[in-house]
Amino acid sequence: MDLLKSLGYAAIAFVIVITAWQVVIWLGDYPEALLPSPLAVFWGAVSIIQDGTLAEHVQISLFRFFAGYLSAVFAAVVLGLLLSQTKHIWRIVDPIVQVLRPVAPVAWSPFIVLWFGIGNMPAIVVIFIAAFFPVLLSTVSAVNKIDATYLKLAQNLELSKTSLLWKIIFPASFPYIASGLHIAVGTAWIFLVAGEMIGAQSGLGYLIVDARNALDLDLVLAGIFFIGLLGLLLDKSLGLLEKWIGKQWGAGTSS
Amino acid sequence: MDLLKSLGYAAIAFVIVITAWQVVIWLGDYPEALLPSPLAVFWGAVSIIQDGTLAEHVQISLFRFFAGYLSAVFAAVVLGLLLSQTKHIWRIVDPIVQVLRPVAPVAWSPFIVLWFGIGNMPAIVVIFIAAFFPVLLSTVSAVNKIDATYLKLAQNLELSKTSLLWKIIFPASFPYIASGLHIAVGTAWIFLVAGEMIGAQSGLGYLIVDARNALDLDLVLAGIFFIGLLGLLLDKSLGLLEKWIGKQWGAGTSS
Amino acid sequence: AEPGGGESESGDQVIQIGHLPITHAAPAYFLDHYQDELLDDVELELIQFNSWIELMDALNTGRIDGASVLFELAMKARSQGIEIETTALGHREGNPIIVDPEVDSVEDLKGETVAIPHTLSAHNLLLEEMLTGAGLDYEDVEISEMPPPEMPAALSEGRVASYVVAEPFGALGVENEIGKVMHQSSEFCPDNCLCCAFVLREDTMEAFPEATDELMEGYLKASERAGDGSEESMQVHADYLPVDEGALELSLDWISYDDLDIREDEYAYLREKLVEMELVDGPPSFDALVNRTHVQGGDD
Amino acid sequence: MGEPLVQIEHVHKTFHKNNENINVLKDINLSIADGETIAILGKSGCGKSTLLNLIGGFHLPSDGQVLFDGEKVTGPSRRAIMLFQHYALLPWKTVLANVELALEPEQISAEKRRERAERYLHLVGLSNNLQQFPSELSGGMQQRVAIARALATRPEMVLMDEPFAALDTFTRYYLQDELLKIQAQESTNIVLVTHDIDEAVYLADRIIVMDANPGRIRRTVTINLPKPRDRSHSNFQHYRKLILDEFNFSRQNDDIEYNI
Amino acid sequence: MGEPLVQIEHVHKTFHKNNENINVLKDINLSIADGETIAILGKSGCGKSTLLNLIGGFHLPSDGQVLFDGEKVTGPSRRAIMLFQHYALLPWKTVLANVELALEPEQISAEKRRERAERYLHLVGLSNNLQQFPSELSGGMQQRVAIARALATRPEMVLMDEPFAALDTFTRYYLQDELLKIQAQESTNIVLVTHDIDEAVYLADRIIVMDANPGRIRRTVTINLPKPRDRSHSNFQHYRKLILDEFNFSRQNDDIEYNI
Ligand SMILES: Nc1ncnc2c1ncn2[C@@H]1O[C@H](COP(=O)(O)OP(=O)(O)OP(=O)(O)O)[C@@H](O)[C@H]1O
Ligand SMILES: Nc1ncnc2c1ncn2[C@@H]1O[C@H](COP(=O)(O)OP(=O)(O)OP(=O)(O)O)[C@@H](O)[C@H]1O
Ligand SMILES: [Mg+2]
Ligand SMILES: [Mg+2]
Repeated sequence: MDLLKSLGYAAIAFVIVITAWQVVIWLGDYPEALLPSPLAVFWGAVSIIQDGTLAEHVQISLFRFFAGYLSAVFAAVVLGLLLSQTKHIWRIVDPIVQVLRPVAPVAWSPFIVLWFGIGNMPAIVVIFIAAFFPVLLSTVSAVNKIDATYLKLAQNLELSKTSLLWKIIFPASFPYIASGLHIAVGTAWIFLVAGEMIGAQSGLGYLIVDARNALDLDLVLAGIFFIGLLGLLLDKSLGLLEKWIGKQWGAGTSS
Repeated sequence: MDLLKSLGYAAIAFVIVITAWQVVIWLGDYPEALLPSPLAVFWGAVSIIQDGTLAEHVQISLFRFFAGYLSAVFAAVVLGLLLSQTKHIWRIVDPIVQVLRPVAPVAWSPFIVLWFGIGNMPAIVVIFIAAFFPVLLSTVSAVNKIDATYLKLAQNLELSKTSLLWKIIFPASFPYIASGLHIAVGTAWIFLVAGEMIGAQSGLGYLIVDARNALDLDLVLAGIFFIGLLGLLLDKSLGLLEKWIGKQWGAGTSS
Repeated sequence: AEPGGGESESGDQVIQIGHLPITHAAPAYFLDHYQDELLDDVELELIQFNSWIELMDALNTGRIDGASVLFELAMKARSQGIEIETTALGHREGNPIIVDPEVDSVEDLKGETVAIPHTLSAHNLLLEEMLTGAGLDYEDVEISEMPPPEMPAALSEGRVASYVVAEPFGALGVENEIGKVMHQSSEFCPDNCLCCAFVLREDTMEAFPEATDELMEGYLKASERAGDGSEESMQVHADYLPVDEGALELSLDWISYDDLDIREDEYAYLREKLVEMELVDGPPSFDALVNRTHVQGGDD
Repeated sequence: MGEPLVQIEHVHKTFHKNNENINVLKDINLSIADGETIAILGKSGCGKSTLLNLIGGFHLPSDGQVLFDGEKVTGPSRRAIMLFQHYALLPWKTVLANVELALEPEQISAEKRRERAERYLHLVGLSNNLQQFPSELSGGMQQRVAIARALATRPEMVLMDEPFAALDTFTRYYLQDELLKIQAQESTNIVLVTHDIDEAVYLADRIIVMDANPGRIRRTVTINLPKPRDRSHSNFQHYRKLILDEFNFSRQNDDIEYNI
Repeated sequence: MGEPLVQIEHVHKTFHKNNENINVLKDINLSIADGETIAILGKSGCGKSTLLNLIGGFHLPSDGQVLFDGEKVTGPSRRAIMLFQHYALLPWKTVLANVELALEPEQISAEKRRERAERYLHLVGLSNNLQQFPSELSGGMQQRVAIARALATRPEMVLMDEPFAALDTFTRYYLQDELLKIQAQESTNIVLVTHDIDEAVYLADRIIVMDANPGRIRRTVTINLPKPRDRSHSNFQHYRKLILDEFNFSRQNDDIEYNI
């Protein structure tokens, strides 16, 4: 019932957007070539769905996304856990991370090509870079946020270092890490598309660039719509996962 | 003294990175044209500092950044506060935001040109889009996180709607909003550079693309370094601002 | 959008012309350089873009009054209802096919990636001619679209095995020993491979007919200076395209600015080709797009 | 004691949660006279806070009605001010500004407002802390600010939901004494929710002992002792034992349940 | 009572904070015999927790020494288990797994571990909640799990820092009774920090009353009453009054300070 309600609101939103869009076209007197009408975009969307172009590009984009994102998450969480255990090393790594993080992943492309060649790898590496730093930082900050009593408890019980890391620190910080993953999924997706717009020959970003090159703005808008929709789905799935983990691991407890 | 210590660690980090880099060059036997040496990059950096190129591009990038970021923050916070007051409207706006958010700002460029012309505006609009959605969402979620007792208190005291909004809801949610602003500053900076790499004739992103097209990879790396450094400075400044506001407005109180 | 860039401080009509940093736009550069001499009541403002598509966005939305642009792109835009006309060519020839030094024949390109500036370009048509001429299929190579300035870098990084593009990027690749010339455009479509055109928006032309006439007159005069090969001409080229002397000379060897008229048979060939390659559904007729009054008026 | 200030008649309260109806309060009848201090005592979850919220108008009854000064309660109002357990001070405003904010809806000049705020802060002994922020004060001092804020609006009634539960025993004792002194001066009606037997006996004229599942009034104990009371006097102990017995805490039963 | 289990000799504790030295404890001397239950009572901030942490080895003294069973304390150990105010249960583990984790460092088989964990959970009456998660339990039940976990390691001493402060009065009373029963069975030494006078009198053999700024022992009160005690008995009231007087809470002084 809640879902139905949400869908209802989404439907209202949809109608409002379409109407506003059409009104803008009428009032602004924009030619179809500059601002396609909702109907044109709809037929554009239908055409790329029917001829399979969309499915193909979506598949490629999602493959790149998961390959880059999952490997980044794995590397960043493990590294984050280990680094946060040794304060000195982290204080050395931190400034490096801080300077690398604000650099747009695409800025590295000449070097990505040098080491990773062409094809899918550059896009995957771009996603990797986009996801790696936020997850690393959120892992380290999650570990630092752990309630000190857990650590005191472990000391008191004389737990071994490995038990401490895998049975206390990792699960205790996981809810925060998960919320870091959630944030990173959005950024990574945006960068995938941006990355595909620059260098790739396939994927949703390329679909947009290609349509734009052919001056088919209706397909550009259709592409944007599907990018938004897929991004939303990715985000919601991770949100659900996060909630589920939160429940599983007793978030909202008084301790 | 704490700062000194941090600088010390940063210096160690710096030395390690430079060494590792040089070792990679020696071991991998990469030609200077593909992977410039630290020294080459250093001289590249010196050259763009001395001839004023860097200062010019930095100035332009920062101008675009602040114009886009500040207007996005202003618009998103005000809109977020108002929208979060009327649940129904927010539930209609939310799905629109959710679909628009995962779209890379650069994907909109054909339409940005249509409405905002050429020159600085497109880059500013890209930043605006990059910063707007995260700040809007964090504002709305900040308002929803407000301790319900504040609202009960306002009801009890029969405060007016405007007092409630500006004297209770806004300040109560500000610490969370500020942390949203902090996150957005990083993303916005990354997108500025990515945006300038695609469409601009100036700015740090352009500096990189231009150097890359001229096969001056030493300048590319120098550019990356300055982008990272500036991003770090922006982030730290906002971090300090956030802390200061937190202190000012009594975060860490028991209430 | 309002046509024209408004009036300059001195009361002259400002006309904004978009271009890419390529030798093919040289007449526009020369007009800009000599505008005190060649233009009276018009002020030319050049606006440089990085890629064709950004330029087209600005042209289509009326942010600029005209541009030196790929002929095929102009056709597509016209077919979509954008009201522009081509008033002259930008140049003739000057489109080499640059390949990696390892590549010796067209057959070697099979399975490799080739960069072109745009599918709607002479370079794409050229590539197709070359491939089919060598008994290959167009699908036998990977086509990669990228902004011209990016191509030498892409070739040196091994992202592409070959590129076909406007000058001076071909010459740049040769000068820097990144690649070599395999063929020249003249080998495939002698004298009728229309490449770059000078286009103007119809709203500008209608609003400022005198200014348009003056601009075009100046443009044609400027094109003569661009191609005269004098020391001074070389210097102007070098001012607008800061590439080293060798590359520039090489470029200018390949290119000519003599005859900028657009002839019907050349145009028809282009139309056929675009339809055949399924690049444009209904290309505009010759009369709808091409405006020869200025070129021919100059001849009269 | 005059005519009842608050009259609770056959009040039921049901909450809906996860498609379930939780019967929280069942047939509550209670009238509170003007000038009376009432303590509501009961175990966690028995509905004490719900009852207090009903009086304050923060919840509305599912059945029955609550009358305040003869009028049906339909929402919160300045006539009955709630004192929250965690004080609900605005951390971004100074002590003085916190109290002034409460006076904003009254149409008085800024000076009058400040004057009144200062007067009540003086009453709770915080004259020297006007410009401090809540975070710079101890828990006890914060609750005093909240008391000053509540009183400054000159409400007919102050509703207190475990006002001292977050404080340590010693601070709590001091504040209880404070509260009695101030009440003697301002003669405000107080309804106090607590699970501290001593607190109830020390402060209240009448103690409402509640039972849980569903919440209902088990017994009403009137404390006939003059105030201020002596915590270690035998009369005090008498009432204390009476209530302890009500909850079976004087060592006689050993069958302690295991479902706390 | 045999030879002292814990011996605190001339212990001082100073914290450094913002370039300031805070003198928290000054010249503490205390010995705790085997079998004795000690309550440390004092106002907030007087250094009770610090003292408990020194005994447990979580802090080290700035001067003087703490001996445990004759050996100098240099860090936390399984011989003295701390019971935290907010229980410190791991929310991602079941009740049983929480207790089992505590037994991990002992070199015993998995079955033995489970057996022992179940035994102690039975002792605190949670046999039916083995597979539940802490979040599914009430506060009182959570603290029982923590008690079971502490006892399952068979420590020589349990250190409790306001173990029942977060619970309501009624739950607290129940758990105090529980604790006494278990202690009688397991004969564990307990050091208890509290600011609840009743709790101290109800549970302790000896009460250490502390003063603040700097924290020091003001007085030691030995409670000579058999356990279990009756909260409303006059003997109990005698000790209660004695301590209330120590803190000046029996109505005789009216000069209440304003700096709580
Ligand atoms: N808004 C609500 N929605 C659903 N159930 C509620 C709501 N408010 C309270 N309850 C339920 O009503 C019952 C009584 O709650 P109430 O807060 O009145 O108890 P209380 O006596 O104040 O307890 P405590 O001493 O813990 O504060 C509880 O079981 C609680 O879960
Ligand atoms: N790690 C620390 N660094 C600096 N100061 C500390 C530290 N721990 C405690 N203090 C200070 O020492 C004093 C005593 O603290 P402690 O926690 O022992 O008091 P307490 O008696 O347990 O108080 P409470 O009843 O509030 O828990 C306080 O003033 C506190 O601010
Ligand atoms: Mg309550
Ligand atoms: Mg303490």
